[in-house]
Amino acid sequence: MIQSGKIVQTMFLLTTIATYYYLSWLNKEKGFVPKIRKIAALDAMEEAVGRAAEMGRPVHVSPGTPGAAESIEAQTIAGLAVTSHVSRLCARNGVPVIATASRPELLPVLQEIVKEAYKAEGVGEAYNDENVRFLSDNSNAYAGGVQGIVEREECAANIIVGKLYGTANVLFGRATVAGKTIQIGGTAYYLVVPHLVVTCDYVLMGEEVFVAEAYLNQDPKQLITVFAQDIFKIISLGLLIIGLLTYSMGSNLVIDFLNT
Amino acid sequence: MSNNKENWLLRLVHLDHRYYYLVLIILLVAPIIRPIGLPILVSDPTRDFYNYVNNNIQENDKILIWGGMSVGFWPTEYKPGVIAAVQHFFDKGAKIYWISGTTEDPVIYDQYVIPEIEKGSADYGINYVNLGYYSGGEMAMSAFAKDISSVVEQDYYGTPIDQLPMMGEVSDANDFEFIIHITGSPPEWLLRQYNSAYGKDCGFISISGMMGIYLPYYASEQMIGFINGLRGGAEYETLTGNPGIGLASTDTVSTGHIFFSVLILLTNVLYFIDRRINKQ
Amino acid sequence: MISRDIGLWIQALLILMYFSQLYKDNLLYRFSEYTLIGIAVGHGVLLAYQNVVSMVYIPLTVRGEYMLLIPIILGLLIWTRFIPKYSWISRIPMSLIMGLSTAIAVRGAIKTQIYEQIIATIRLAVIEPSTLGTFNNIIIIITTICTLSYFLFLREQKGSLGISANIGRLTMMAMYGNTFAWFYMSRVASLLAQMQLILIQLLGLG
Amino acid sequence: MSNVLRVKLPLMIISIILVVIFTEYFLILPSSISNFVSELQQWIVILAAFAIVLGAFNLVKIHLPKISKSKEISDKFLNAWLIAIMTITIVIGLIYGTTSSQYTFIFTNLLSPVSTAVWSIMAFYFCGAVLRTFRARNLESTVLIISTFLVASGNAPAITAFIPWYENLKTWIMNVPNVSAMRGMIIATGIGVLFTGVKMLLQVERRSTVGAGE
Repeated sequence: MIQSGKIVQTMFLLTTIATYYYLSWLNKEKGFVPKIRKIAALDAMEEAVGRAAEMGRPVHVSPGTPGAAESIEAQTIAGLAVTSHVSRLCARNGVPVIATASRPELLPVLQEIVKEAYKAEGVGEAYNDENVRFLSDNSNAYAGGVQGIVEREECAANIIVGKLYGTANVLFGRATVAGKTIQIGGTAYYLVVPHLVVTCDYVLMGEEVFVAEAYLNQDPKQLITVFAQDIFKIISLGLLIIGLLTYSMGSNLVIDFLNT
Repeated sequence: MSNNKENWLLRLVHLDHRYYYLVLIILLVAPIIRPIGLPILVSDPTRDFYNYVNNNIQENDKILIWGGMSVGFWPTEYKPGVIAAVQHFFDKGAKIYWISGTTEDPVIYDQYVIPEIEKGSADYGINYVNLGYYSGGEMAMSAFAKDISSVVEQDYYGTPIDQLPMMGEVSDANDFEFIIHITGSPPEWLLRQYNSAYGKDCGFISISGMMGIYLPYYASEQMIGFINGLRGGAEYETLTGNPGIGLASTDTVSTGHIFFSVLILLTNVLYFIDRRINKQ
Repeated sequence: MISRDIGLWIQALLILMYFSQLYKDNLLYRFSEYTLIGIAVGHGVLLAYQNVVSMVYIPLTVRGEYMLLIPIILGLLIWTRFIPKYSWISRIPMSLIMGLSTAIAVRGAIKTQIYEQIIATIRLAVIEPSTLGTFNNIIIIITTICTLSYFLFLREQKGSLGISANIGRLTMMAMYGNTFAWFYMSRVASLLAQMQLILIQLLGLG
Repeated sequence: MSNVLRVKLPLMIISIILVVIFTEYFLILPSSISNFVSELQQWIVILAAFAIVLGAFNLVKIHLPKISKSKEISDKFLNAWLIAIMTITIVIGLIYGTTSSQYTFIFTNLLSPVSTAVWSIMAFYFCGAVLRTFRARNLESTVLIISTFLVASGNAPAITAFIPWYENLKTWIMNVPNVSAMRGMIIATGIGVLFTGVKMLLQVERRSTVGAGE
C-alpha cells in the first residue's frame, strides 16, 4: 500500500495530522488551552514601560520594515500583535507611545491598533493621532526617522519586532551609544539577527517571533500549533537520543527505522 | 593612557563613516591593479564536487542543471564557479541539460556562459541545450522531475524538443547522472524534489552568504558538494588548473576582509576604553 | 588605454549614480534605482509570457490539446486581483498555487529537513581515528540537542532545560557570526567586481 | 452563497490538492492517478507564470497615480521613467526577442550594473554597522563578534597564506558550532513547515488566503 522507504514518513505525517486534530478537539470540547513559558523579551517590555513611566519618557514601537507586498506577511502580523501589547501597557501606565509605520498602508492599521489599546484600558480619550506617524517608505529614510525620534524625544524604550532588513542596525544604532534606552528587537530572517544581538538588550530570534505572537494573542489555534510542534520536537529529540545510544553500541536500529 | 590619546581614538570611531568608505575603496584599488595571486586552501565541499565530476562523470553522461542565478550576483559570485564547473563538464564530454528557475537565468546562460566555454566538438541540441525559464520554483522542479515532456515543449530559442536529439534520451529525473542547482537561496528545493524523492546525487553552486546553510546538508551527505561563491570558484580553478577571475580576485578580497576585521578590533578596543573611563 | 565601448560607459555611469546615495540621497541615485526596478519587472513579465507560450503553443496548435485552455483561463482570473469588486475571484487560482507549493514542500520536508539531519547526527556517535575528530563529534551532538531544546516553549527554561537552552543560544551566536562574515564576503566580492569593471575594463589601469 | 465562494472554496481547494499530492507521493497507486498529478502540476506551473505579471500590475498601480499626484517635477519624471523603461523592455523583448543584440544591450548595460550595485553597496553599510554597533556588551554579542572576527580574518588569504594554522579556527567554527546550530534550526523549521501543511489540510489556517483580494 505504502511505497517502500516512505512508510515511517507516512506514519509521521499522519500522526502530526492526528495530534493537531485531537488537540483542537480537546480545546473545543474540554476547553484545554496550552500554557507557553515566559519569554524574556516580552517580560522586558513590561519592565521597560514601567521604567518609562518613572522617567516620564515616551516609548517607540514599530512592526518593522516590510517590503511593498509584504504588509500582510506573517512577521508583520506578529509585529502588529507586539505593537498592540506595548500600546496597552503604555495606556495602562500613562506613558505616551509613539508608533511609526514604514509603509503607507500600515498607518491606518497602526492607528486602529493604538486606539483600540487605549480604549481597552479605559483611557480612550488619552489617545491622540500625532503619536502614530508614517515616516517614509524608503527604508533608509525610515530608519533615520526612527533614530531621530528615539534621540530627540529621548524614548525610554525602542521596541521593533517584525520583518527587518539591513537597516536594522540603523534602527537600533544610535541608542546603544547613548545607552539609556532599553531596546527590544525581533525578526525571523537569520541574516538580520546579528544586527539585533549587538544592539538590543532583548532579542526575539527566528521562531520566537511567532511564539511571542501566540503568547500575546492567547489565540487557541496558535497555542495548539506551538504545543503540537513542541511535541514533535520532543519526538525528534527522543529519536536522536535513542539513535545515539543504539548506534554507539553498533546497531543501526533508528537509522533503518527512519529509512523504512 | 593619557587623556588626549583616548579622545584621539574616540574621535577616530565617531568620525563620519564616509571617510571609512573611502579607506575601503582605496584598500581595494591597489590589489585590483596589481593582483599578487596568493595560494588558497581548497575546502572539502569544493574538492568533493571536483572529485565526483572527475571520477564519476564519463562520456555522454547526462547532467541536469537547474539555473537559479540573478544577474546581480553573476560577476563575482557565480561566474568563477559556473565557468570552471561547466568547462569541466564539457571537458568530460557530458551532456548538459540547462533549465532555468529564475527569469534572468536563461539570458545569463545564453549570453555569458556559452560564449565563454571552449565547447570542442560539442554542439547545440546534441551535447548541450538551453530549455529556458519555467515559473513556479519548486513546483517546476517537481513537475520536471516527474515527467519532462509534461513541462518542456520547446527550448529557449523556440525549436520544438523533438528536433533536439538529446531531449529524446531523457523522460524523467532518473535518466540524469548528476543534478546541480545554481542558486542564491537555500538548498531545500532541489534536495526535497530530487535527493529525497528520487535519491539522485545533487551538487550546488551557491553564493558566499549561503555557506552557513549549506554546510549541515553537506555534512549529512545529502549533497555531493557545493562550490561557494567567489571563494569556491577560485578553489575550483586551482583544482582544474586554469586560473581565471576567481583566483585573481581572492587576494583583493584579503584587504577588504583585513579592513573589516580591524574595524571590529577598533570599535571593541574603544568600547573597553570608554567603559574604563566611565568606571573611574 | 581607456575603452571606447559605449556599453561600459553606461554601466559605469549607472554604478556611480547608484553609489551617490553614500554621499546623500539624490535624484541620480533614485533614477538608477527606478531603472533597475522597471527593467527587472519588465524582464520578468517577458519571460513569464515566453514560459506560457512555450508550454502551451505547440500542444494547442499542433496537437489540439484544448484542455490546456483551463489553466490559461484560471491564469487570467488571477489578474482580477486588481479589479476591486471582483478581486476575490483571484483567490481560486491562487489557492491552487498555494496548495501545490505547500504540498510538495511538506512531503519532502519530513525526510530532507527532519530525518536526514537526525540520521546525520546519530552517525557522529563513533570514535574517530583523530582525537580532535571525536571531540568535534561530541561537541556537535551536544550542541545540536541543546539548540533544538532552545526551541521548546512549553516548559520554563530552568534547571537542565535552562542550561541546555543557554548552550543552544550561545551556539547559535557562533552560527550567526559565521553567517554574518560570509555575507560580508558576498558583498565585498560584488564591490570588487564593480571596481574591476571601472578600473580595468573601462580605464585600462590593470 | 457568496461566503462559501469567497472563503470556503479556496480553503477546500487547498485541502483537496494537499490530499491528492500526499497520496500520490506516499502510496502505490495506478499510473493513471500519477499522470493526472503530472497534468495538475503542469497546469499550476502555467498559473504561476500569470502570477508573475501581478508584479507589473502592482508597479503600475503604485507609480502611475504618482505621476499626476506628486508635486515636484523630479518625482513626476522618475515615476514616468519607471513605467516607460518597463514598457520599452517588454516591447523590445517582444519585437526582437530576448536573444537579440538590442535586448542584450539593455540586459547587460542597464539591468546588470545596478543589480550588482544593490549588493556591493552593502559592503559599505556592513562596515558602518560594525563600526557603530559591533561592541561586546554581553556574553552573547561577545561570542558573535569573536566568531565573525575569526571567520572574516580567516577568509583573507593574505593572513592564512602566512599563518597556516589560522584558517583551522575558521573551519572549526564553520564545521562544528555552525553545523549543530543550523541542524537544530533546520529540524525546528522542518516541523514548522509540516504544521503549515497540517493547518491548511484541516482548514485552520484562515490568514493564508484571506490576504489576497481582501
